[in-house]
Amino acid sequence: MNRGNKILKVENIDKNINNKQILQIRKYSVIKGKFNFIIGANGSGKTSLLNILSMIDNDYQGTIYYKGKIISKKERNCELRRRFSVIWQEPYLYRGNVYHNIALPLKLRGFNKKIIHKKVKNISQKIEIDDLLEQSVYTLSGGERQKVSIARALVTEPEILFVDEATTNLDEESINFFNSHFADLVTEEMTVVMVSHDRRQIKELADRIAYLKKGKILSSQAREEFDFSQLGAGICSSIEEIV
Amino acid sequence: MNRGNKILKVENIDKNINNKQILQIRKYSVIKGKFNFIIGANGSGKTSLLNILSMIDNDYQGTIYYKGKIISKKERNCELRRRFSVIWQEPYLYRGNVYHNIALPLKLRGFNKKIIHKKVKNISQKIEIDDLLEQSVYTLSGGERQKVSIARALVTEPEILFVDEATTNLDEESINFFNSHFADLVTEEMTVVMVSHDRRQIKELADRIAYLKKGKILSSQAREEFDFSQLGAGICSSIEEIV
Amino acid sequence: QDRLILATTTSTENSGLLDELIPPFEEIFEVRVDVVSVGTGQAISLGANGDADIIFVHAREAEDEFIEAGYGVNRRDVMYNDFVILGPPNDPVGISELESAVEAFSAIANAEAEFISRGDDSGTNKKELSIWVEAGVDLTESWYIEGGQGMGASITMADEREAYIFADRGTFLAYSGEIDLEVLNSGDPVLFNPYGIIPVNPAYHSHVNYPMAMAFVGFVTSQAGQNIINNFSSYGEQLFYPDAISSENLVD
Amino acid sequence: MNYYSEAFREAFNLIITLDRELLNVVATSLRLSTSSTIIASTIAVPMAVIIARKDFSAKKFFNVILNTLLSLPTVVVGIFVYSLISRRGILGEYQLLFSSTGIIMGQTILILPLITALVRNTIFSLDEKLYKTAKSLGATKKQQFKLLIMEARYGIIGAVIAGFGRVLGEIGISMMLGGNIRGVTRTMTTAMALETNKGRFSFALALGIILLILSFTINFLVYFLQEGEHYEQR
Amino acid sequence: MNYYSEAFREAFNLIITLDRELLNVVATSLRLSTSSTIIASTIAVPMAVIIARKDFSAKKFFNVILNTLLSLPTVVVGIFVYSLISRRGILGEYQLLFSSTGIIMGQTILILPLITALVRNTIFSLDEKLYKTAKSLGATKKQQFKLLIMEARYGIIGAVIAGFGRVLGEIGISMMLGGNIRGVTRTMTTAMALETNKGRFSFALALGIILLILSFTINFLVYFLQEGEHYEQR
Ligand SMILES: Nc1ncnc2c1ncn2[C@@H]1O[C@H](COP(=O)(O)OP(=O)(O)OP(=O)(O)O)[C@@H](O)[C@H]1O
Ligand SMILES: Nc1ncnc2c1ncn2[C@@H]1O[C@H](COP(=O)(O)OP(=O)(O)OP(=O)(O)O)[C@@H](O)[C@H]1O
Ligand SMILES: [Mg+2]
Ligand SMILES: [Mg+2]
Repeated sequence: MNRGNKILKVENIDKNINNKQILQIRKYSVIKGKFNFIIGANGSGKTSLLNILSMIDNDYQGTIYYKGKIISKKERNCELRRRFSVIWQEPYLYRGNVYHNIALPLKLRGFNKKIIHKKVKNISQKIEIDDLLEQSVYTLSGGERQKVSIARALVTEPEILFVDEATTNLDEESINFFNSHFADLVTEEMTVVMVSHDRRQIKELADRIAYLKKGKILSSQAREEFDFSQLGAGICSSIEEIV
Repeated sequence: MNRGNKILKVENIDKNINNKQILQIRKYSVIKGKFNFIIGANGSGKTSLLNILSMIDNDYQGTIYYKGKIISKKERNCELRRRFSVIWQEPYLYRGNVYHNIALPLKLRGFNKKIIHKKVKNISQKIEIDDLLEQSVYTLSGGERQKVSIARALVTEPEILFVDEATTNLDEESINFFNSHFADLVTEEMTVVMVSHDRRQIKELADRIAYLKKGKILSSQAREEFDFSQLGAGICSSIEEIV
Repeated sequence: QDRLILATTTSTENSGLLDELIPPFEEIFEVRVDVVSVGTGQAISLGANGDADIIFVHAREAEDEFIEAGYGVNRRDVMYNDFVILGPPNDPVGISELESAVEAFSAIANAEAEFISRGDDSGTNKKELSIWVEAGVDLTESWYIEGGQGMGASITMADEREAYIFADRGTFLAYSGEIDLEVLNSGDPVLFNPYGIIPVNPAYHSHVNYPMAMAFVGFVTSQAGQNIINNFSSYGEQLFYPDAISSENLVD
Repeated sequence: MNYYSEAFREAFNLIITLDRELLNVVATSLRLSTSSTIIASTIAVPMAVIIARKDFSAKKFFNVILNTLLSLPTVVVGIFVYSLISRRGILGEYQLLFSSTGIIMGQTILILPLITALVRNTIFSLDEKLYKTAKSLGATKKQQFKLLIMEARYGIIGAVIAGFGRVLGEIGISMMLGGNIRGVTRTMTTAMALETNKGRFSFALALGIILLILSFTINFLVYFLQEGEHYEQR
Repeated sequence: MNYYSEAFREAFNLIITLDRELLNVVATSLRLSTSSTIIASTIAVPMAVIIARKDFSAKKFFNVILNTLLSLPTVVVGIFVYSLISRRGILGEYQLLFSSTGIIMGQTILILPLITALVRNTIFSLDEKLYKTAKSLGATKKQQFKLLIMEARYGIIGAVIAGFGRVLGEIGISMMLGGNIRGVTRTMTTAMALETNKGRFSFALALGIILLILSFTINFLVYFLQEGEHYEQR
């Protein structure tokens, strides 16, 4: 892979909380226009890594590059973050109805009402939640909540989409829908960084797979090189630590 | 199936919120000692049905039977509920550490400290969260939270276990572990009512499968009779409404 | 518009006299008089700090100290009324039979009848204490209750507890509709209650409205002002007696 | 002793005759309470956010101080502000004593700790995920603050109402700094205190009833504005 | 005008000489405030839970009334209780006026709405899932209540502290119902008011300083008790 492909790169990341080591990563890159999967056991640090990559968490030791440029702490501002979207593992929905939540990132970016209306309508029809737009978020079912958070992330057409187990709570049909939908989006130059435990999803979508264990990256390979059998045997089989 | 097998039964359930019909079920039974699965699309009413079966929600029209006896609204009290446990779709953990959360249902039942300590140790070792016992619940990862809620539900050794997508957020190894663990538990006379979207889980565990669509039960069959192909084709294919 | 800040005691304000006295003055001099009614000590402090232009109080000793310290100049006597000793109508101690206030106080002390004192260093309180001193009574006994409130509240307390109390006549009259207490002893010359008015010294507080303060002194001690005081009555009784000019100069 | 029937009659009379002095007193009360509540809230809300969210070394100490200040007696605030704005105080030349400004200063100081502490408690109880989410939605610092305020709005409104109630019903500061000057700084509560002093309990009660009616009306309006957004759903 | 240095010196003197009258006044203040806070909290917390959780038809109305009562002036409470316990009132025979009991009654009424409203706000902001979870864990009605209280405990402690601060710093009720009787019902705040009336501002300030020191100590203790359970983590 050539240098220009690495849209995001981190080096020598060290993150500790209360003397507990959460992450220790020598090197990890996100390849542009690809599905970059991060897998690993519960508590291995996937969400923590996503927090760092999406420049939400800036409280760590180490260097982060965006398009080959070092991004200092000060530069990790909202201007940069507006090119990203994150679908969190447990979505936080804002008090109010579904429409308000999906429209929110657009409102923050100062779009006018008409455009917001059009974009929200459009994405919510695609995700089949257009009949929920007026419903208060506190009355949604688990899957409906998740869908709203997905719509909210996609409505801004981000350059990089971070996804932390987005298909949690979703029914099979919805999962299928999203898997194909995501593939569609990537053709439009979108980069995806995805945490997933769903083997089918990994097999269907992944271009690259990074394997995290106890805060360390054990391997980061193209899908073709990845040995899926190790997952079946229990996720922590004998792979050499490559970093 | 004979009458004695139906540990729980509901008849003519009608639940509406703000004039929106959430559930309308003529008949549904939970079979003792079996894995009773409830499947259906997002928003089809699975969680709402679980609320009713576990006697948490008593605000509906209809009749509920437990071991063949009608249970009036008044009788749906904590004495009955103490025979059940529920693993919720989005777990609520109480302020404090992991130990406190797992011990809580035992404390409520008035067990003495020693027994509580033993039981909590025991279950948390099984679920491999014994090194998290002192950690505050607000710092847990998504999967760790889910595991704590599972431990909390199992520690009371319930007669009926209700599970609403428990393997959400879990890694593959943990899922495998729970699937086999659940099977173990059922041999000990435990009845399980389980909501799931995970086809593998359904295939591996389900004894009976009820298929919910828009608040109605479309089918409720033994696994052998269930046509899995309908799920692959998108969950809402052409099944006759049987109720 | 010119503004004159008058600091006075609560009892003066509560009597309603100022509502009669001030509007004509305001009209003649085109000035707004802002009345701040507080405890005696606080009124004097406001003057000393230059927060009032003029003070109108009844606490002769404190007034003299105020002038001696250089805070005030040109004190004038304005009027007087009298203090009274109130008690329950059945007068268990029988002080209504006694001539002087000192005798009445001694009788109360001997009978250990409950007595409410304001205990707030006000003019009334100081006068009360001076009478106790004259009667030679030890005030540490439990029948002597130090309330630490204004005159009105103290009268109410005495009424509640059916106790004796030393009060100014004005406040008593204001409360007479609400209470059972009656005036049991009055008229002793020692119960004389003179009111004085003192402009704040412009040499000490250069910002004060001294001209208007002097104008107000002039007004209340003028024939017109003294007449208003003389004609003021409340609950059908004359409350204050002007003493800035001799009585033959008053017109009816 | 039938204060009540008399008080209600008197209150009724005052209201229907639109007693000019009453109107004046009511207007003064409202003006002062509203001003001090607005000023105090403007300072308190950002301060509460900082206390709740920022990590600084003196934070614990600061929180204890804040709780302590909840018991600030009106007299103490009164004397404190008096010492500043009295002729001999450092702000003496501005002639703030016995003016509305003086009262507003005192009242603002009085409720600043109350509103700050209550808003802080609300923000403490919000879901931690809110902050990550706001950032990931691309909010600027200012927008993050706004989103936080919006999520905490019911708690904030509650805190502001508590502060407003506190100053509307407060006497000590208005009395000491305003001087209870008729037509200028006389408020509903100082008028009440005056009437009580005069032994006119029922008239004082009548004023109290009017004050509560007023407060009820205001709260009712606030409630209705909230209603539009389904207050009960949470 | 240097009240402050004088006030601090005076406060210091009073404290180190353990002035007997001061001790008496402090003890009275603490006794009264603690009693009324405990009584009010005992009533307010369950009431708040009912208001927050139960659906009853007059609920909206009740909430508005509650917010209104936050502006209850001390004089109104004073007159109200006075009319009950005065010699001519319905409770006249018990001789509660000018006694501690009278003050406690008044103060309890004063902070009942405050504590109730604040606890209600806290409960409103809790996660709805809490209730389902408590039921599913097999909690009895009483245990559900206890769990709810435990989850809301920081908010409740905050509300109780606010209530305590309110009565500790309150003057009107203590004055009117207690009568500020030396050695009996004189509290820190009524003593302060008295000294202010006398024009002895710095002595009043000294008392104010002592009151704040006292309040600080209490809050510090409360904070430390909470600390044990990682207050900041949320
Ligand atoms: N208060 C309410 N007002 C309106 N609709 C409601 C309310 N509460 C629940 N619903 C709707 O009821 C339906 C059933 O909800 P439920 O949570 O039972 O679904 P579910 O089958 O568990 O879905 P999922 O798989 O997404 O968890 C949903 O469409 C939801 O939006
Ligand atoms: N403040 C903290 N104190 C102690 N441990 C913490 C803290 N915050 C996070 N951790 C720990 O850091 C580890 C990594 O957490 P993270 O959320 O990144 O895991 P994850 O890979 O996303 O797991 P999952 O698949 O369960 O979501 C977990 O073991 C978690 O308990
Ligand atoms: Mg995670
Ligand atoms: Mg559900």
